[in-house]
Amino acid sequence: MDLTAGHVWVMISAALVLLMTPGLAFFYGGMTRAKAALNMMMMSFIAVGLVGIVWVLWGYSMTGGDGVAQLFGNPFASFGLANLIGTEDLIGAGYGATFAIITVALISGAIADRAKFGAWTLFVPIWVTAVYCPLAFMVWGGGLLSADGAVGGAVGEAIDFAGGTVVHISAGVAALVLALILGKRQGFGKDPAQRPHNIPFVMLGAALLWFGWFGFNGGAAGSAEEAGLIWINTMAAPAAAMVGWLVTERIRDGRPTSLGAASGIVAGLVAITPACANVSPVGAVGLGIVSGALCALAVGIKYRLGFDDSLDVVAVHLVAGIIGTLSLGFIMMPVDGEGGGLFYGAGPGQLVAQVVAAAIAIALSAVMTAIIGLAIHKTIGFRISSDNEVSGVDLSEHAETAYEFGGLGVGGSFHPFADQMFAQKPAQKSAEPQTTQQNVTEGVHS
Amino acid sequence: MDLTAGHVWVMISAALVLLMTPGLAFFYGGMTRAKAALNMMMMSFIAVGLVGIVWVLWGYSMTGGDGVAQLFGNPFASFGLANLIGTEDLIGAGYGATFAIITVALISGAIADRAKFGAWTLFVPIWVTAVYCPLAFMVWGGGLLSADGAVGGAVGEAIDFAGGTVVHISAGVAALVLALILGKRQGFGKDPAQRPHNIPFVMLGAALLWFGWFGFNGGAAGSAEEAGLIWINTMAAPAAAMVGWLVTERIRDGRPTSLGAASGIVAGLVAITPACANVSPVGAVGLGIVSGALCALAVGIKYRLGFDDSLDVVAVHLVAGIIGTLSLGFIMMPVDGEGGGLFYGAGPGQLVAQVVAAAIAIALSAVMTAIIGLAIHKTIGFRISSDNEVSGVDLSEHAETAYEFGGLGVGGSFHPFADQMFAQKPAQKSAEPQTTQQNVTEGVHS
Amino acid sequence: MDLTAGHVWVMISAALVLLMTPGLAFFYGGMTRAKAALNMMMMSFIAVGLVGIVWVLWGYSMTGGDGVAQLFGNPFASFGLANLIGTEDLIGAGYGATFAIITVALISGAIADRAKFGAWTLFVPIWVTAVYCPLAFMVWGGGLLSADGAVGGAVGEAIDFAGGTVVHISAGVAALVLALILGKRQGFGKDPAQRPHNIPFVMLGAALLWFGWFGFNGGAAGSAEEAGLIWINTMAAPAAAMVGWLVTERIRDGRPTSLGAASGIVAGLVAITPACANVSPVGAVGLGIVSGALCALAVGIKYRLGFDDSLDVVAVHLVAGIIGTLSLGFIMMPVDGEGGGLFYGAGPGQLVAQVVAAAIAIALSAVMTAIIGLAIHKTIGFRISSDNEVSGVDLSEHAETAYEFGGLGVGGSFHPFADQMFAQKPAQKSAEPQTTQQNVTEGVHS
Amino acid sequence: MKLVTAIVRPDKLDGVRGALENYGVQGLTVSQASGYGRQRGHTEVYRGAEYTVDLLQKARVEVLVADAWVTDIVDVLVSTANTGRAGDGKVWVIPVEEAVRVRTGERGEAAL
Amino acid sequence: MKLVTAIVRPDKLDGVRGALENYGVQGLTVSQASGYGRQRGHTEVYRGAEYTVDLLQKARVEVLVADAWVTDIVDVLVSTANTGRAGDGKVWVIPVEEAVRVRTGERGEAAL
Amino acid sequence: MKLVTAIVRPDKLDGVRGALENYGVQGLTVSQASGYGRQRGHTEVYRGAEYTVDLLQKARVEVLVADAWVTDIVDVLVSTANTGRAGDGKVWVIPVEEAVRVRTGERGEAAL
Ligand SMILES: Nc1ncnc2c1ncn2[C@@H]1O[C@H](COP(=O)(O)OP(=O)(O)O)[C@@H](O)[C@H]1O
Ligand SMILES: Nc1ncnc2c1ncn2[C@@H]1O[C@H](COP(=O)(O)OP(=O)(O)O)[C@@H](O)[C@H]1O
Ligand SMILES: Nc1ncnc2c1ncn2[C@@H]1O[C@H](COP(=O)(O)OP(=O)(O)O)[C@@H](O)[C@H]1O
Repeated sequence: MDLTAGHVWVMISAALVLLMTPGLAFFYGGMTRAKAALNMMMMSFIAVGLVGIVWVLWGYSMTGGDGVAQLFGNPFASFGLANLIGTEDLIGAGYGATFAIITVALISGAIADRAKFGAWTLFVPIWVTAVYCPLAFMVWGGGLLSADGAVGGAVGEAIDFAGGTVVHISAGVAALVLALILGKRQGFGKDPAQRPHNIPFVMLGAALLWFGWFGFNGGAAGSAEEAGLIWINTMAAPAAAMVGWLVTERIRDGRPTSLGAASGIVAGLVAITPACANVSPVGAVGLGIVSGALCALAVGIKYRLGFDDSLDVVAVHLVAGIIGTLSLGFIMMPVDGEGGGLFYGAGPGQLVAQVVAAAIAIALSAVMTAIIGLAIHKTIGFRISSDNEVSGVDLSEHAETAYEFGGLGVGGSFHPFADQMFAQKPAQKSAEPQTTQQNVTEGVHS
Repeated sequence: MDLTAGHVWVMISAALVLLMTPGLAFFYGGMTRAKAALNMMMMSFIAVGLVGIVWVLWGYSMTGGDGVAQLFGNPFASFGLANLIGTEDLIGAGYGATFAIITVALISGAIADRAKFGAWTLFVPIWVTAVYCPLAFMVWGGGLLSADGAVGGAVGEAIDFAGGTVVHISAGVAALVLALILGKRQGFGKDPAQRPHNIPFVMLGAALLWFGWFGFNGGAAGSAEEAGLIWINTMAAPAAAMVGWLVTERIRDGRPTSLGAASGIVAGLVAITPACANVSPVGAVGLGIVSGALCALAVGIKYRLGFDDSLDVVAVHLVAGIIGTLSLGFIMMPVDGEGGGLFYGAGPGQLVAQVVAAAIAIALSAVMTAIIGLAIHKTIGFRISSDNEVSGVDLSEHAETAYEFGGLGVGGSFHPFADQMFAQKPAQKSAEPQTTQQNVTEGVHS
Repeated sequence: MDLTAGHVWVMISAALVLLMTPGLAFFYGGMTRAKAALNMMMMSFIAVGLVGIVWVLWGYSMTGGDGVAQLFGNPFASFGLANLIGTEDLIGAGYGATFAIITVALISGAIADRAKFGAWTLFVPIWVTAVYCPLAFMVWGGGLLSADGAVGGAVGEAIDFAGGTVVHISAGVAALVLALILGKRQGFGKDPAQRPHNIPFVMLGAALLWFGWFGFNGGAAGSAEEAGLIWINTMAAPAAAMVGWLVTERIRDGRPTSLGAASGIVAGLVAITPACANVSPVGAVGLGIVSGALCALAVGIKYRLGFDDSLDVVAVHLVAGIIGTLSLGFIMMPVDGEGGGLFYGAGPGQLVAQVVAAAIAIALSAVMTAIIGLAIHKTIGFRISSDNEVSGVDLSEHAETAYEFGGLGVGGSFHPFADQMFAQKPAQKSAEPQTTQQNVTEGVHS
Repeated sequence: MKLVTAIVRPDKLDGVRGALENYGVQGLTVSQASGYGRQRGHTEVYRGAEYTVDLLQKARVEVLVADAWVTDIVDVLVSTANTGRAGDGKVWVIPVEEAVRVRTGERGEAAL
Repeated sequence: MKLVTAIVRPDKLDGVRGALENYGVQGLTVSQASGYGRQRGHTEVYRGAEYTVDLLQKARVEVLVADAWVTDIVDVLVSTANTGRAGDGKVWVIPVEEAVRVRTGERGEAAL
Repeated sequence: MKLVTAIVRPDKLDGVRGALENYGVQGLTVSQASGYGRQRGHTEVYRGAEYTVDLLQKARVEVLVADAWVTDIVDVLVSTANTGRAGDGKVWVIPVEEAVRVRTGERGEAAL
């Protein structure tokens, strides 16, 4: 059939959401110290690579169709998307892929500066398969939490228009769990060298995230009226959250910071995600201010509780995801005069549904992430060695440095690999790169 | 109703135009010295935050509907966009927001490196309310300069398809006025350290601006034919302006520069803005070359006249805005064989209309900006202290530095704020951050 | 007529593809050393400027209409796009421009760090006119290689949906030829200072290229089903190619690198370009893995054969372009049960058609580029002086440096040009900037 | 007066500074350096090509001290910067003929 | 010959250079440094966490001078770099045994 | 012991290092510097305004050597860094009173 406006909107939305993951790479990558920037960005990039493949093969299939015990779809039903070829459903399948990708990429911010890249490449496809796909099925694919599901039928259907629970709460919880499993960075809370190395990159990332988020929130709009409301809310909430965050900083620290502005934008975007199609523009402004302010306060929690969620995935995504999800219990506009949130005079029904959905997402993600994360950590290990952490995760995991502005850290001879390109290398080299490939031969000649 | 192609086009255009403001942040931010980069970018970012809120609350309402003396719309008619909920008009309201945002952000380039952030956060909402919204109403909302307005009726309706007067002339004039109010940077015209610190960022900004400009110029297209013409012209004019600028540099300075290429692109984009739907592709090429060359010459004016328009908002936006607006008097294509510019054998009528519209925009913006700017400057002060200018506006206004590439400018102990997070702080700390929070305790122990 | 979904899709696709060229500027610019970054980016930017003008004037006209001997369209038929004004064909003309622009920009990666900017500005319009436009006509405009053309009629029509031959093979071959004409950089294969100076920029470039590629591949989709397939394939192939490249690196070098991830993405995008509408999603994954792995191996060839294709245009664009073009002979899905590739049990007919088309594109580009390149090199010279190469091409060609992070490489007095702005300068200054403007007066006072 | 120069591991810089301050040193100058000694470099890989980075980043600490303090300061430096592995660095002492505090114009040991 | 080293405020660098040139100095070497003395650092804030940046950026100027010039050069340096506030910097003088101009191989005071 | 300091062209750094290593030098320290001498700067252009960059980038090499080696090392440095054009650089020699290897605590020439 001919392209319709709806098709075009979804395809563009999908491209926008795909762009969010590199955007996230910059948002996160700018926040690490310089010697961990590439590894940080690579955790997002490889998420695109691995989830892109998983989605085509079995991921999409698990998020729809007839479910297995209302928990997930049959992974073989649409294996390889084979049965979608020649249908317009491919458009929706593409859109869905981009959500799976960014969700897992979000988690990586919690383990900046110290994760083995190999371990992460194992974690990504497993987590998407075992946590994201089931949750997406439960909420959006006709499973447990949908109107027809066991829970959704019992306590009422929770509203999660664009992924407050499925994306942000689940990723935020996973981030917390991984941060606990990997432990704190050396110098956590003490070393000033851990301040962000490139704040313009953080701002670039926030800008690309915001841009892409119009597709994230808007792509599934069912009508022009709804699309317009979503657009306005996706602009208003982060704008207000930026202001909310900056005012909080101004009062608490004396200065509104650029990092705060970027963080506030993301907090507002996360908060409006589940609510974007169901609150008024003024509601979005209010939600934005509240989420910006609360997340600004929440970033201190990790120092109090002593877990090293390096880039504040918990304080931004989990906290704002919960705020947004629960906000619907208060400020959801009635549909055709019925239902809505407490502020519109409706009962607590919606709030209950929201709380239940959030709780299930939290529980599911916490348990599953703990299992996956611990299994990896206890076998191949999830954390790089202490020496590698000092010399830098970029060097140890990727044998690269992010920048070379012409300083003198470089010298010596250059050995293009051409000669040995097809030569056999010792087997253990590729099997245990983290030890034998680490070329900083400190102490070898001493 | 279902999404139509028109809805989709406007929503995407709106997202594109919103992206322009972060693009501007990079265009400007790369041009300052390193110690002012964040503050420069923040002036754009906070414009999104504050205008985003203002627009939802009363800004949109002031740009349409029944006007007050043909000057501005009733701010309370659509307060909070409440009466638009459930209509597709929300889409247009979103599109409009993005224009208001970027207009005020444009101004900030003139006061790089020396403006108090607090003063700017006051200036933004007032200027948008008192200058942008009225002007948008007069030109596009049925006010003074429209076909039915007092002036438009008398001298003929000026063509300003996408904002040559409303956006670029008004912002350019405001930039000039603020530059005069704040005065010159220390070392203006002498200190080589004031050269741009990151030209790739300037180019990134120019690229994002260009990308977004297809939405800026095209979003309001009324037909496929018009949209196609606008698209071509929005590509051709900046392409030609880049070449025009570079040729001018090559002749004058001996070298075509990257900064010149980026600046030329923006000059061409500004020039084509009012004319994009009404000139031929070849006309767009000619307009581009002329505007690129003239703006390249205009950047020297500030040294001659001695005002410190730091990043050449006047030379690019005001000059190119005027060129584009007046160009219609010459190269506007006749509509249905009627009217058009002098080159098409029509009379000077269109030129007169264009001159009048430009003059009114200049006068309005000059007077109002002077009042607002002076009011702020005489009360809380618009300029940071001389010491803070030396240590850097990023440090004094945001307590941050843009980059940390692993140098040794950092050391000492690290005090996570967690312990004191909820502790009461002395009141004056937040009340007068520019003096008491400034932690460079030069001379304190001497 | 009213905007249709198709119009909107093409206009957005065109904007996306236009963004790819600045994306390329970052992809390439980050890979050079710091003192050549601006020149690298400028080669892409000026391609937009010059091809933008050429396209409007005569380029578009040469790619369609009645051909001259099936080789190229009449350049005067649509000169200045004059006969398109008032038609929706302007939309397609805009879309076409963006392909011409990026094709020539791609070439520049091979001559990083050593090309005269003036020579490049001559090369660009000539090459587009003499190579790109004819090839586009032959393949897409009804010429030699199309179904009705002499060759296409004889050996069958090759499939090149979005430009495997027209864009990537032709640019890759031209890159190789120019690399040979200009010769190797000083220190090629030896100097470690030639490693990439800003890998995050390379990743930004890859991200923008990928984002834009949805327009590149998708813009010409004829139906929703086709568009959906293209979208999925444009996501899946580069995702898989990134993984293919990284696995290859992991095995060969012990470490998967960020530069490899970015390069793999581009390799996958190139490979899927001709095939995007004709292979299954699983086919796209397979094609991605193969192209990623093979291109990763191909980057070593230049050291073996001793040509300095600085940024691996040959190894990525030519190799992946050929892989993608030939892949259709194997994995093309049958259309309505007919034809297809060998893997679908069809005969070798498609493979033959693909081989012939690739061979003709290679021959045409090689011969024409050699003529143009040598003509420029033998007259004005294509390569900067050895001294300028040491002091840096940014300085010699643009009198600029990319970064100024507050180091001490700067000092001395500042001479704003204002005073002399309109003063006459010695004629030779602008006539021979590369010698007289070069202000590094080494040895002058000795 | 003497100028004591120490080349130390960058991550030892904070410790060294703290120890010197505890000892009573009222000022010092730090700069970036790179070098090699017994310690050798590492390898970086770009598109399969290996680059050997031989010079490793170090911090250079310079302290102007009164003659009487030199031995102690050297001891403080050596003991705080030591890890026992190659790359620990070097400390050397140079005679200084005059020193001036720019702010006040004070000279000699009064300027330290 | 002597080596005069001056640690000065970065924004005084141009002034210092001009004054030395006027005095007749034909060459000098500048490098980046950071340090502290009586002057203390400033605070930066990231996500509410405060980082104390104790080391402040300075420019280090080194001039090789003939014995006869030393006193004058030190005076020129001190007077041009002075602002009267903490952070003004330090100047010191070190004996040099030999100097060579690489271009010509000239030695001693002829090499300056 | 002596401290030999050489200011050389950045692109001569690798050659200088190689030559020193061949001679038997077991360690050295490198840092970034900029300077001017007979060689003068270049011009950069930004939006038509010309900026004169007077200070040109140099590499500073410092080698701590035993007294017996000084003459040779200076010769090696001068001959490898020389191109015959202005900007080649400067080499100077300073007396060192004490040197310590941080790793082992060895002192004097044993520490080199
Ligand atoms: N002879 C020398 N002259 C100058 N600096 C040196 C010398 N030897 C070593 N260094 C500096 O000391 C640093 C540490 O040297 P290191 O590898 O620890 O060698 P060692 O263990 O022999 O001291 C080097 O990176 C270099 O900066
Ligand atoms: N004892 C010292 N040894 C080496 N450098 C010093 C010393 N004292 C001060 N400096 C340098 O001089 C700079 C300026 O010191 P400053 O704060 O002005 O202290 P004072 O006012 O005591 O001179 C410092 O940043 C540091 O680089
Ligand atoms: N008097 C000096 N004191 C310190 N450094 C100097 C002096 N003269 C020259 N230099 C350094 O040597 C470098 C090269 O100087 P150069 O231009 O070659 O002058 P010359 O040819 O007279 O040696 C300069 O950039 C500077 O860093």
